[in-house]
Amino acid sequence: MSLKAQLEAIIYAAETPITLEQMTQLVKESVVAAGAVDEADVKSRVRSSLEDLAGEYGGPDHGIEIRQVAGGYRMSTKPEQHEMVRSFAKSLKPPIRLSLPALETLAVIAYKQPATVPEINEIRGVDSGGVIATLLDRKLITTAGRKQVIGRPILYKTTKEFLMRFGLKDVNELPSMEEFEKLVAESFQGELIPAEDAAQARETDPAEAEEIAESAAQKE
Amino acid sequence: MSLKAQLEAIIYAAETPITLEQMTQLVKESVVAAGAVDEADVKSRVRSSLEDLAGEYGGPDHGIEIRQVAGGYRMSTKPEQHEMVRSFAKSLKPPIRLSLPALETLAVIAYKQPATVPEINEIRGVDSGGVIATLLDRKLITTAGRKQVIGRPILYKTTKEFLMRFGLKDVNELPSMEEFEKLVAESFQGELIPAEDAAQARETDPAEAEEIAESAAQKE
Amino acid sequence: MGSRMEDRIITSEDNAPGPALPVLVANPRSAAAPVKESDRQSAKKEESDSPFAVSVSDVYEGPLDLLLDLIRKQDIDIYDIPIARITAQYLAYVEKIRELDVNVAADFIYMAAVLIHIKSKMLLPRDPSAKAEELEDPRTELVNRLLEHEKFKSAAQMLLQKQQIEDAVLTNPALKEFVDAEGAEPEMAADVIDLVKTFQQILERVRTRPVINVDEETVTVGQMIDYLRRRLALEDRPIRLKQLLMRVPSRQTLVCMFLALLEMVRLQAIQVRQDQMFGEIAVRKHTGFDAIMAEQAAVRDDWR
Repeated sequence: MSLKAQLEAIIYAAETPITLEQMTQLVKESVVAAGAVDEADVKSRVRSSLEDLAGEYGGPDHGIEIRQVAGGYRMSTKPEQHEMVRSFAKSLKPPIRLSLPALETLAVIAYKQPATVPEINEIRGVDSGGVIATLLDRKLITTAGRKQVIGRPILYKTTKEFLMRFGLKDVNELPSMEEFEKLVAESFQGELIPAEDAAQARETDPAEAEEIAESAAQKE
Repeated sequence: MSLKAQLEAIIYAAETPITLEQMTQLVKESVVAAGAVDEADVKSRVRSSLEDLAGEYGGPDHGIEIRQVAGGYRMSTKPEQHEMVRSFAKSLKPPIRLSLPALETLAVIAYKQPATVPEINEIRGVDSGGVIATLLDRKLITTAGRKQVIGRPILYKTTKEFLMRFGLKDVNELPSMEEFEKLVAESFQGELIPAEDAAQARETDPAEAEEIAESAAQKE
Repeated sequence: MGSRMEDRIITSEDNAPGPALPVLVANPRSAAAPVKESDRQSAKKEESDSPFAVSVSDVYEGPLDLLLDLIRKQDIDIYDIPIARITAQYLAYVEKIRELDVNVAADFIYMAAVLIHIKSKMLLPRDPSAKAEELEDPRTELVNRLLEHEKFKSAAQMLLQKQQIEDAVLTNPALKEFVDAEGAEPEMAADVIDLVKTFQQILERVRTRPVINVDEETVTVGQMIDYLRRRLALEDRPIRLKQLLMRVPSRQTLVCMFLALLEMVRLQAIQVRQDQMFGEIAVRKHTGFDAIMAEQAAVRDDWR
C-alpha cells in the first residue's frame, strides 16, 4: 500500500482541506514501518508524495486536481470542466455574488487585517458599515478583537471561508500590494501619452494584464 | 481537454453511479468535434476511455478507484484504505457545532452573565434546562455561585474555553447590541432611500408608520 | 451611500458573459468602466466650464471615485493636479447631487472641504525660510489617498477573478460514508457573529412576544434616553430618524422614544434637522453630547 495511495484516498474523502499535519498523523505508523526514522522524516516523505500526487493530477489527462486551499489540500474538479460539471451536478455550491463595494471592502480587509471600520472608510472614501454587515453575514470576515484606541472599535479579519471561496492557500498568497501599485502607476502614465501613441498603448494593456493574471494563476 | 479528463471530472462530481449513456450524452459534442463520426462511434470512444481510466486507477499507486456499480460508474476509496479513512473521520473535531437552542442559550449567557436558568428561560421564552447540561458538558459555560434570591438558583457564566473557541480575548470583545444594530441598520440603508425613489418613499412614510403602530396595537 | 453602491452590483454573469471562464484581469480601468458608459450623456450636456466635466447622470460610489474620474477624463497628471479647476468641477457636481438628495452628499461634502482647504494652502505664498519638510506639496496626501484607493480597486478585481475561478470547481467528499450518523439534533457551526445575531433575534422575539401580563415592566423615557445615548455615541454623522424608529415594536416604546428625543433636544445634546417639508429627518450629536449626557446621567437616577 503506497504512501501516495493513502494520501490520495484521504484527500479524496475529506470534506474540508486536510492539512499536512493531519495527514502526517494518519500515515505515520505505516511510513515508519516503511523505514522513516523520525517525525521530520515522515513529514518530508508525506510532503514529497503530495507534490508528486498534485503534479500528476495537474496533467492535461486529468479532469480533477489537488490544490492547496485554506491551509490544506483539497481535491476538486478543474475549473475548465465547469460547464460540463454544472450541467448535471446538483451539489454545486451556490456562487457568492458580491457587489464591487463589497469586494473592495474585502480587499482592504484582506490586505490590512486586522482593520477597523474607520480605517476601511479612510481608504475607500465612503462609509463601509453596511458592506461589512454583508461580509459578516456571508462569513467572509469575522471579528478580531478590539483596537486599543479611543472608542475601542471592533477589528475585522478574513476567515477560512474567505480562503475557500477565493481558492487561496493563505492570505500571503495574495499578490503583493506593490504589484497593484505598479499597475495603477502604469494606468495613470498611460493617460499622459500623447494622443497619437494612445491607441498603441491601449493595445498593449490587455496583454500585460493577462500576463499578470497568468502569473497569479501559476502561483496557485 | 481530453475525453479522459472529462470523464474523470464527471464521475468524480456525480453523486450516484453515472451510466455510460449519461456520460455519452454529456461529452457527445466535444467527441464529435474531435472527429467521431456517429453516436455509436462516440459511445465506443467513451467506453474505451473509461476502461483506460478505470485501469489506471486500479494500479497500486492509487487510493481511489473507479468501479461499475448498479449499472453505472462511480469513484470511491479502495477497501484497503477504509480503515485509515474511518480513523480520520473519528479524529475530526468539528470546529464548534451547536444546535440552535444551545447557541441561543450560550448567547444569552454570554451577554447577560452571570445568569440563572429562570432568567435565561424568561428571555428565551422556552425551557433551557437541557441545553445547559450540553453547554456545561462542552465546557463552554461553568457555574458562578448562586444568586441571593429565593431558591438560590445557580448562576452560569462563560468559560475560557468559550473565549478560545470564539477567538475572543475577553467577553468585552463581543460586539455590543448597539454596534450590531448599527451595522444591521446600515446594511438596510440602501433599501431605504435610493435617490430616485425618494419622492415616492416620502409618500409612503406615514402609512408605514401607521402600520407599525397598528401591528403593535394588535399585539397589546 | 448604500443606494448608490447597489446600483452597480457586479455578478459573475455581468463579468463573464456566457459559459466562458472569466479572464477578468486586475485592471483598474475595468473598475471604472460602468461610469464611462455615461460619457456620451455628459458630453451632450456641455453645461459646465469644461467639456470633460462629469454630469449628474454619472454615478460615483464615493468622492474618491468622482475625483479619479475627473482626473482620468481630462488626462490630468495625478501627481500635478490643477487643484483650482478640479475643485470647481467637483463642487459643481456635488451641488447638483445635493439638489437631488440631501443625504447622499455627506461623504462628498467632506471631500469638498478637503479640496477647498488644499486650494487655499496652494494660494498662500511659500515661506522661503521654511524647512524642506514644511514645504511639502499640500496635494500630496490627497494624491496618496487616490492612489491607495485605486490600488484596492485593482485588488477587488483580482479577488473577483479568483472567486469566479473558485466558483467553477466542485468537490465531492466521500467522507459522509464513513461518518456514523450520530446526533439527530440539527447542528450548526457558529462564530462570534452568530452569537450576537442569535442574541439579537432572541431580544427581537422578546419584544414581539404577545404580552399577557399587563403590569409587567415596561420601557421608560429614561431607558430610551439611555438607549439613544449609547446608540448615538457610535455615530459620527447624522443618523436618520427613520432608522432609529425601524426597530421600535410598540406604540408605547414609540412615544417614549419621541419623548426621549425631545428631552435630548431640550438639553442640547442632539440636533434634529429636516431640510424640507416631509423630508428625511436627521438626528445628530451636538458638540457637547458626551459632556451633557454624562452630566445628566449623574443627576438623573431615573435614566437607568
